[in-house]
Amino acid sequence: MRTKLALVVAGIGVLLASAPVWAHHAFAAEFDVNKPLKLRGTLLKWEMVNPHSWFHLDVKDQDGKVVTWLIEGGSPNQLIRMGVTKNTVPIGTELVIEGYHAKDGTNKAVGRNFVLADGKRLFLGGSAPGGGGDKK
Amino acid sequence: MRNRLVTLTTVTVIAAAGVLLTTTAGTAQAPAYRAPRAADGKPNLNGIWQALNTANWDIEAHAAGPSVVRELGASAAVPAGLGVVEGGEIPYRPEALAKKKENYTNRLKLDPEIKCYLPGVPRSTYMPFPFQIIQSQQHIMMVHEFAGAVRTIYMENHVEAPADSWMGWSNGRWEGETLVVDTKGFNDLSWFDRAGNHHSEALHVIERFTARSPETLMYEVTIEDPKVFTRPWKMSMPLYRRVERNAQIMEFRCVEFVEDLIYGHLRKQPSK
Amino acid sequence: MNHRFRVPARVLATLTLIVVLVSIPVAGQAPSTASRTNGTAAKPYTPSRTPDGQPDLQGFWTNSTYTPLERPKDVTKEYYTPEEAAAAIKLVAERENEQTEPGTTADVHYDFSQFGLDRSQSTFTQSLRTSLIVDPPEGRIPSMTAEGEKRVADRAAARKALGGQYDSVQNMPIGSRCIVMAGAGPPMMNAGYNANYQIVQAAGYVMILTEMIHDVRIIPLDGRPQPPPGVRQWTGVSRGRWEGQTLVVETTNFNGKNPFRGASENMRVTERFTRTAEDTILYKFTIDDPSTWAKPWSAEMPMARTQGPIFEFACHETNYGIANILAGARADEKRAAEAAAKTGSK
Amino acid sequence: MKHRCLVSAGAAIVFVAAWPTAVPLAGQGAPAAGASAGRAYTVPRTPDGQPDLQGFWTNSTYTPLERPDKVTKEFYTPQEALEAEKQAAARESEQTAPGTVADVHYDFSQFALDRSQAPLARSLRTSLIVDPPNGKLPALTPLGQKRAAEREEVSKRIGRWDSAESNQLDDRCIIMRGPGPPMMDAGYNSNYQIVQAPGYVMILTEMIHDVRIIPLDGRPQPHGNVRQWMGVSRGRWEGDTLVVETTNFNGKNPFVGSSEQMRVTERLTRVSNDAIRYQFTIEDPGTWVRPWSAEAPMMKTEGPIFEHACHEGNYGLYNTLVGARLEEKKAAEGAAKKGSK
Repeated sequence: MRTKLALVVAGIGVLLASAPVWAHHAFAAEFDVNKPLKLRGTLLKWEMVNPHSWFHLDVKDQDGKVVTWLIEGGSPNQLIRMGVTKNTVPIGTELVIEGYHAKDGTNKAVGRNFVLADGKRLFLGGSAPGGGGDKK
Repeated sequence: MRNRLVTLTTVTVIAAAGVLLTTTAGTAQAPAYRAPRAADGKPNLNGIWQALNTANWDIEAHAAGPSVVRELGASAAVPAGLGVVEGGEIPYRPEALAKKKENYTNRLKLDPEIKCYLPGVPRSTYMPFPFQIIQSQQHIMMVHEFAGAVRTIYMENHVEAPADSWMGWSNGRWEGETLVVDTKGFNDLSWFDRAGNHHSEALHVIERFTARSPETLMYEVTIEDPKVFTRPWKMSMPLYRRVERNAQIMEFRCVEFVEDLIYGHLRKQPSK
Repeated sequence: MNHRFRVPARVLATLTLIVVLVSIPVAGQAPSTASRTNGTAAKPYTPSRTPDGQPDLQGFWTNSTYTPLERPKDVTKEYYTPEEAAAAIKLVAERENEQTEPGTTADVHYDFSQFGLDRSQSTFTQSLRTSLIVDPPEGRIPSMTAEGEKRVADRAAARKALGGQYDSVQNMPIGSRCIVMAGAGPPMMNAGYNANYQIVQAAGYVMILTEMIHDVRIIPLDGRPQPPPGVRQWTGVSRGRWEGQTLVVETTNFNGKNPFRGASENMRVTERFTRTAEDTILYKFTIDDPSTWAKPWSAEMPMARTQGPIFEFACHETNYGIANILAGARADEKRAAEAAAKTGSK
Repeated sequence: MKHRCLVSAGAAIVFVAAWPTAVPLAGQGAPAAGASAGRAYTVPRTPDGQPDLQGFWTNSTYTPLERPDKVTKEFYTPQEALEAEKQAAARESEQTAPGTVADVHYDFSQFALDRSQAPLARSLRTSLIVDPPNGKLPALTPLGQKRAAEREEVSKRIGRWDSAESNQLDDRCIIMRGPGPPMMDAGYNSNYQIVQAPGYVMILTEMIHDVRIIPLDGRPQPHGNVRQWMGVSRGRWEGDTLVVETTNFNGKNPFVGSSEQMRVTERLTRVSNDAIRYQFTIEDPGTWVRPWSAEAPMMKTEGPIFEHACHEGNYGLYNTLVGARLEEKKAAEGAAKKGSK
C-alpha cells in the first residue's frame, strides 16, 4: 500500500506530537535498508515476546530447501488487549512478508508488512482475526 | 586464667531420676493461627516476605560445595540444605533427569538468574530477595525485588493465559484461610533453582499461602508438568515477614549489571 | 520501533469519526476546577472508597496522548477550541500513520498499526491543552541555570567520549537496553505505545504497575521519611500521602543516570493524582531541581481508564535486537576494514 | 603436626606427681584401680533435666587405638600403666638430633604441647579398641581392601607438596582428628567444651573450632545427598547415657580407612565428677567384616578453649609450597645446565 505523504495543514500549526520518548533503537542499524526482501512461507511459531515479537517462518528457497527465517514484529501486548492470543494465528498459516534483511547476514529480517494468503493484512488493528478494535 | 578449681555443687534435682525430658518428636499440632482480616474480610496477607532457606541454590537436599567462580571463594560457595522437596527427590522422567544434570554442569552459562532474567514461579518466592504482597479484592500483586519481577494474581474473571510468559498467568481464589494461586502459561526458560532443575511450557503450578503466625506464612507448592515429571510433586517452606522499621522493596534493576556479560564480546574493539 | 508506520486509509477514516462525534471527555481547560468540559457545570465527582477507606484509584489507566510536553513554537494560547484540538490530533495521527517510502530507512520497521501500536488504536487521553506543561505559562521547560547547562554539556561530552552509539550496548539508549523507559518516571510520561498502568491499593499502600517495563512503584502512605542520600534508584524513592481526594507523591533519591529533560540526581518530583471522573484521573507533576532550573515547573495530563490486562513486558529476556545491532555494526566495521585493506594494499 | 618434642628434665617430675592423684578410669568390668569404692556416682542434672555433661574435657591419652603386638592382656596393672605412660612420654620427649629432619621443628614442650604437661585421660586399658577382644581392627572386606589400595596408589602418585589439595587435611586446616566422630585424641589441644540446652547437646572441639550440635528430638537423618565432613548426628538419652548416631559422612576424611557409608554410634556416660566414659562403635560393612568398638576416657580439664583460627594463619602451608616450587625450579635449571647441548 503506497499513499502520498500527507499534506501538512498550515495555519492550525503543526501540532508536533509530544515526541513520545520512543524506546526504540534505529532498526536501520539492525536491518539493511539496501536489502529489501519478500518471503513466502508457513508459520512455525509466533514468539509473542517483548520488546518485539518474532515470527518463525519456514521458507522454501530457490532450490526447494526449507530454511527457517526469524521475522521481527511489534510488541504483542496491545494485541492481547484486543483479544489476540497464542492460538489466534494457527501454526502452518501461509504468510507473505515484505521487509528488510538483517545486517549480520543471518536468516533474520524485519517484517515491514505481514500479509495472509488471502491478501488480508495480518492483525491490522481492528481486523485482527478474533480481535476487534478497542475491545470494550 | 588461673586454674581455680570450680567445685561442682551438686544440683539437687527434683526430676525423678532417669526421666528424660527430650521434647516429643515434631511439634504438636498447634491450633491453626487465624490471621487478622483485611478490610474486605479476607485473611490479610499484606506485607514484605522472604524465604530464609537454600532452595534457590537447590530445591533438593544438597551438600555444601565450592563456588563456580573460583575468584569468589567462600563468598559464593554453596551452603548445604535439607531441601524443600517433599519426599526428597524430584520425580524426573529419565531424559529430563539427564537434561537436569547437563544444566547443572553448565550452570554458570545456562542459569537464567545469572543473566538477570525473570525468575519464574515458584523460584521468585524463594530468591534471596524480599517480595511484597499488595492485596486488594480484585487483584493481589506480588512484587519481587529481583529484577523487578511482578505477578498479578487475578482474583476475579479468570481467563486462560493469552500467551506464554516468564512469570506465568495467575488466577487466585480463597479457600478459607488459604490463598490458592493457579498458574499456567509459562515459557520453558526459567529454572527452579541454581542447580539446573527445569520444566517445560506445560508447567502448571498451584501455590497455597496460609498465615501460620503474625510473622510467618506457610507456602506450599504443587508442581505438575507431565512432559518433564512422572507425577506431580510438592515443595513447602515458611516465609518470614520483614519487620524492620521502614522495610521496603528496593530496586534491583540488574539488567545493567549483566550487559557486559551478555553483550561485551560485541563491543567495538579499539582500533589497534 | 521507530516512529514511522503505515496505516491504510480505512483506519484513518474511523479515527476522524471518533474525534468529531465524541465530545472531548476531559480537559482541564477551565484553569480553576478540573470540571468536565462539555460546558455544563456537572456536580463535582467524588470517587468511591477502597475497603480501607482510601479514595479508589484502582484499575487500568493510560496516559497515551497526542498533546506534547512543550507548547509548539507557533502556538501561543493555552487551550485549543475543541475543533482545533480535534484537527491537531488528526494531523499528528496522520503524520504517525504516514506511509513510509520503501527504500528509505524510515521504511525499515514493522508497521505499528498491524500490531495495534499506533495511538489511535487504543484508548488515549484527550485534552484541550496545547501542552502538558502548565507552569511556566508559556508551556515550555524554563531555561536552565548555568550549572544546569554545564551539566548537560558535560553529559553530552561524556556521551561522545564513549564513542559511537553502536560501539557497545552501554552507549545505546537506556530504553533500548531494557533498563527503564519513559512510562515509569517519575514523572510518568507517555511511552508512545503500551502506555498503560495498573493501580492497586492495599491498607497503607498505593501500587502503580507500569507496563513498559513491568516497573512497580510501591508508595507507602505511613509518612515514613525518605531514605538517606546513599540510596539511589533509577525510579527514585517515593513517599505518598492523601490530601483530601488527591494522592500526593514525593520522589527523591534518583540515581541521575536517566535524567528527566536534563535534571540532576537531586530532582524532587511531586505528583498529584486526583480522580476527576469515573474514567479519568488528573495527573499533575512538579519538577523541583534548583541546580538545573531556577524555578520549579509543572505539567498536567489526564489518565484515561482503559481495559487490561497488562501482559508481561519481559523486555531484556528477548532483546535480540541489541545483539543483532551490535553484530551488524561489527560486521560493517570488518567489511570496511577489509575494503580499506584491499584498496590501500601496499 | 610434628609429634617429636624436646622435654626438659623438670617436666618429667611433674609427670610422676600427677599420676597417683588422678582417678584412673574404671573400665566397666575392669578392676577399679585405685578408685575409692565409694557410693555409686549420681550424675547432676541440667536445669531442663538432662544428665549434666557440661564443662571442659580432654581425651588426651597415651593409650593407642590398637593393642601393641607384644601386649596380650586387656588391662595393665597400675604400675604397668605408669611404666607404659612413662615410656610413651619419654618417646614423645626424645631429644631430636640436630641436623636431622625431626629436629626441624619448634620444641613442643616449650609450648606445653606435649601430653604430659596437660591433664591426661588415663586408663589401664592396653588399647582403645575393646571389641574385637584382641584390641585390633577387624579384617577389611574385599571392598575395603580395594579402597585402601586405591588410596595408597593415589598417595604414591601425588606428591604431598604438589599442591595445597594434595596435603594432609590437618595441614590444610580443613579438619583434624579431634571432632571425628568418633572423637579421637588430636595429639595436643585435645580439648572439648560441652554445653547443653533444652533439646540439644553441643560439643565444641578446640582444633579446629568444630562444633557438633546434637538434636535430641528424634528427628530423622537427612537425605543421602547431605554429606558433611563430620556427618550428621542425632542424639537421645538412654538413662544417664547420651547415645549419638552419626551418618551422612562425605567420605573425604576416612577414619582409619572407613567409607562414606560409615555409621558411628557414640555413648557418653558421666562416671564421676571429672570423668566421662566415651565409647564408640563403628559399623561400615563396606570396609570391615564386622562392627568394632572402642572406649576412650574423657577427663575434666580447665578452659578456656581459645580460638584456633587455623586456616587464617596457615602461613606454613604457603611457605612449604613456595619452597617446593623453588626447589623444583632449581632442580630443573640444574638438569638443564648439566644436559646443555
